[in-house]
Amino acid sequence: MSFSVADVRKDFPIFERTIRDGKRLVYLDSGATSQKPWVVINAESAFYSKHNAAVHRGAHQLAEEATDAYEGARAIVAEFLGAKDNEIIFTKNATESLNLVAYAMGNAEAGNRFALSASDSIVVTEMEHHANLIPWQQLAKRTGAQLKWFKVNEDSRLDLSNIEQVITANTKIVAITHQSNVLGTIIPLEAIIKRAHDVGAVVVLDACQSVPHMSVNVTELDVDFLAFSGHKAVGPTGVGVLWGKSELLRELPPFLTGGSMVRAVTMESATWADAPQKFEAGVPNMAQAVGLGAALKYLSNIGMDAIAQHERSLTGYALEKLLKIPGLRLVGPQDNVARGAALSFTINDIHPHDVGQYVDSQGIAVRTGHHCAWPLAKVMNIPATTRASFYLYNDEHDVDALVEALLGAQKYFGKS
Amino acid sequence: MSFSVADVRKDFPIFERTIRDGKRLVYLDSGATSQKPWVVINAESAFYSKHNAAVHRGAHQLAEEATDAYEGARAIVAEFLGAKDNEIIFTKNATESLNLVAYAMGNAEAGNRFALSASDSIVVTEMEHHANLIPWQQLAKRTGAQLKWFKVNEDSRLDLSNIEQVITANTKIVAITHQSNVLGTIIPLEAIIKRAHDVGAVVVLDACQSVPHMSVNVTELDVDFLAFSGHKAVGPTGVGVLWGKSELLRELPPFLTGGSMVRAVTMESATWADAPQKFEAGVPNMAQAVGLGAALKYLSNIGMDAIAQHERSLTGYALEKLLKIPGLRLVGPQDNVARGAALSFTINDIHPHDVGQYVDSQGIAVRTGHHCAWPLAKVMNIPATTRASFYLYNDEHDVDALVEALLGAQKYFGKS
Amino acid sequence: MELDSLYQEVILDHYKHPQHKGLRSGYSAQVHHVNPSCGDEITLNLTVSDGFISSISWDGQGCSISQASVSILGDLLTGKTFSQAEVVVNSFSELMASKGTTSGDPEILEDAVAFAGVSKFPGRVKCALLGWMAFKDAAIQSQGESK
Amino acid sequence: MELDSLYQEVILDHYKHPQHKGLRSGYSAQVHHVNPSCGDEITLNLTVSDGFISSISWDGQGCSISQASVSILGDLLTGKTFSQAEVVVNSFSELMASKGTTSGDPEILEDAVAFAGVSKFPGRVKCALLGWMAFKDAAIQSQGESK
Ligand SMILES: Cc1ncc(COP(=O)(O)O)c(C=O)c1O
Ligand SMILES: Cc1ncc(COP(=O)(O)O)c(C=O)c1O
Repeated sequence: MSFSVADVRKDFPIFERTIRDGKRLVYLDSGATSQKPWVVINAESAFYSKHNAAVHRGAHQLAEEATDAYEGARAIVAEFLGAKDNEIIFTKNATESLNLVAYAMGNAEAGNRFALSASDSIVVTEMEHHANLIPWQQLAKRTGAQLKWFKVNEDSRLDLSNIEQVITANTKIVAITHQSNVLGTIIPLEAIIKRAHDVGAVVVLDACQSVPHMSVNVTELDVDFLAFSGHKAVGPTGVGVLWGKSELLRELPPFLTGGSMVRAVTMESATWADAPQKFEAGVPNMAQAVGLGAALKYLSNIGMDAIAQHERSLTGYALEKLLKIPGLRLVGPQDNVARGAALSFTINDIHPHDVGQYVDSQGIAVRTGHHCAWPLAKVMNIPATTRASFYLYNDEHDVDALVEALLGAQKYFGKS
Repeated sequence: MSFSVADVRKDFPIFERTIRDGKRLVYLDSGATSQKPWVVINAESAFYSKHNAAVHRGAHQLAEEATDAYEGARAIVAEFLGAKDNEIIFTKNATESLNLVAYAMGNAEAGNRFALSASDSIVVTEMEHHANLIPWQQLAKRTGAQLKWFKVNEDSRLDLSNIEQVITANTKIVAITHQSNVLGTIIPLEAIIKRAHDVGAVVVLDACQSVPHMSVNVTELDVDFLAFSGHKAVGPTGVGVLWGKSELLRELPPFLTGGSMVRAVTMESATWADAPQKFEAGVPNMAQAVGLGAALKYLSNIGMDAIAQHERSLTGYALEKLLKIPGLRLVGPQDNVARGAALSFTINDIHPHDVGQYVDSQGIAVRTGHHCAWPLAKVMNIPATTRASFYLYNDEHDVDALVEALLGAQKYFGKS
Repeated sequence: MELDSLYQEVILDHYKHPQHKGLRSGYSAQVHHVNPSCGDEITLNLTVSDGFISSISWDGQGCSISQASVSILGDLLTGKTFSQAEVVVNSFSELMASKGTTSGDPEILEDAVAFAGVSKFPGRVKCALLGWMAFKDAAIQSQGESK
Repeated sequence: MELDSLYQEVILDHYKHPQHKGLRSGYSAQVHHVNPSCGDEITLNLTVSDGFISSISWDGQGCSISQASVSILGDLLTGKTFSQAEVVVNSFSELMASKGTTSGDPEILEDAVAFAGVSKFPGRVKCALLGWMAFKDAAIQSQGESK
């Protein structure tokens, strides 16, 4: 139940390079995108160089092999999530996955369970990433439905005290993040899911920051839709996943229309194939899906519990070290309880852009800004933060390097 | 102005493998998807192994390098099409590009030049691929606009005799293919574009089958939007392009919403960044865009005119050989005028699936079916055809192998 | 030659001389199925009397595999009860899902074991199943009505 | 150290002691600009009298680069005519687009040549330009009004 970070780092070619004139790469920006192991890079290359053809379409050997590879990847994703194969839809990223659900619901006609009207409401939270906020704002605008939200507490947790007022009999959709990409806060889902299901609403989970970092089983969780991005889970860019319960995917109208998603077509109208094909129009991102399969296999081989455990202990270490820096304000849960390995902070009044630039000069990659969660920044009254986020290839040396660089930044900008 | 096919084939690793027990691969399915040269595969791998980071977001060296690579790819695409950089939008495939335009227009509110009402019409043709038909059917359905279309002639050309009745003062959109993926017919665009612009309509060009095969310059053509897929142009899967005139992109509402496409966001609403960012929500398909850049550079180095010339002469050779086969009926223009290198046909009453299977057993990859243009198949009164499509890596040996295999199929199924 | 494991003699025979083709009237159920990936279509009429499948007839267009498959289906299932037919249908479906790992039970499938080779060609399994899926639907319809 | 080519002494000075900060009333034009990628904001007031820029004042939050840049802008452009200011603005924009290939014309840009190093950090160019874009907008507004 544990692994060697040194061995893991050997699997990732990017750690063979150096940064800013020979410095060791300390990559603390996995919350934005993760690095990729050779097995993933090679899986994509092998698809192109050996089996490339359009899936589901040709009656030739390459097309058969490509289809096997692509559908094999779907089976891997399904197993990883504890889902059925035909519940897995490949998208280009989590943003598309979430837009897919929102637009498809918007396409529902009267009588369809997803059809929304002015008397319905959609519930989100103040800590959503823009990708799980704006699509719902737009859906609300198009349908007249009301957008409501849970607020964030002083202690960076969701305020669920008014759950009965927020999720009501009129609520049709509860769209919620599993883990905040800014605060690191992990959301306790049980009460929210129970309340949503009690009133007949569906729960859409933005699992971008959870699926790569811990074991997530959709059947145990009992959510209704779940979205994540391959590129944050050591997978390729250009591939995301939408999972949905099969009985819901059956009723959900399609989103993108075109080839391979139809049953029959005339000049005037079309009917739809079954899921998942109904939601995968056009020639898919085949090599990327295959790469994502390789990525999830890689993660499974190491073990999601071992990865979660590793990140937890690294977060504990980082919290201890960071909170000792005078002038550092941690934005997010101060303890190592129900939180992931994303640590946002400010230092004195040094602008995060300047902090980021300084630590970059030391070979350390962090992220600065509002992290695509602008409303949260306003709630916290901080226009921007610096965020360090950890993954399986990080260790205590990386934390030490960060702490040293932050002290250096204080000196450089005259704050110590 | 010419190149060696033997040299080109060495650039594509897939030709090092064999098919069905040691047979030489004869790949005649580039109309569905093309093969990839090493330079493209390596460009993707190099991005992952050396420069991978989220673009536009981080203040660190990797993020800078990734942004340079991604924006550099955009500039390559722009130059390839004769467009401006900020007119190039990366999508996941042409299907998404076309859906983007259709959905975004559907998002236009009264007063916006793209807002459609029941008095407006949208014009397509009978030879559209589903990807350039169903999105418009759906847009028409959502807005009440009327869907109209040009018919296909006996000689597999568009019937433009009634152009004044099809494109009228009420027409807002003319969505048309540049080259039919089934018939090979190249559409004469000038009269259509002129008529469309005279009545104030925008022209959306499905250039999936033209951009990979000939020089296409959007400024010279004077269309308004253009879509193509990377994977058909020796590029990676998972990346497509939408080009649009900048003044139109300015007015077009966004489609996918989320991170990186906003100007400002509150819990209630959001405002949008300028194009192209406005249309690229979420972490983009960075490695794939970079791969597409490498692909278009590869094609440019060989020369689009040389490629078109090569395909033309190969098509001439193939037409001559195929039309000599007794029982073969070519579906599409019978001469080598204004046609591309996609040849669809039937043989006796052998079902295309059986033809495809037989030629596959000889190592030859062709495509069979309705080729995602079902209405066209009905017009031509042929449920399915066999299609051979050529590209820069095909030569006369490939044509000879096909002809021999077709004669073999006739024998096998008792038709000769 | 691998191709011959797909196109067994029996299959090509049924393709060239399809049985039960041409729709008969007086049916208990009629269904129309389409294979969207290739456009193949089939209409199948099913007549039931006294709990027995007394007639299966069909028309449509498709490849040798789909035509031969429904032709053999007609031979196999005519005269059977629904529960007897179900055994055959299930056995055939299993064979099609086997990816070439089994050769099929000749006691149950008789001539239809010729389709064992099809299961090695994933692109063709849908062709072989087209008529069988149509039959399944027709059986449900006609049983629904007789209740 | 490369970092020092970005954070020139002049820049850090202006950052620590920003000039023209604090909005003055009686302005000819007021604009508010935001850098959406980092959330930095600026409000800029511009006063024109007799065809000269008589006062520039601003408030906002942002990184050292954006704060120093608008601070220097105030120094440079106050007292100039719009056509004189335009020369400076264009020269600064060119410098920012130069990717480190030029060092800027000290005749025109004076202290602002300190930003030459910023052009080597593409992620920071927008920061340096924030105040300048705001000024451009304000200039258009106030000139529009005076017509
Ligand atoms: C003419 C035409 N349009 C659109 C498409 C759709 O392209 P894609 O499947 O890559 O989105 C294709 C190819 O499948 C095509 O040939
Ligand atoms: C919580 C959360 N949701 C959604 C997204 C959007 O993911 P992507 O940009 O891959 O679509 C991200 C990452 O950027 C995220 O952290």
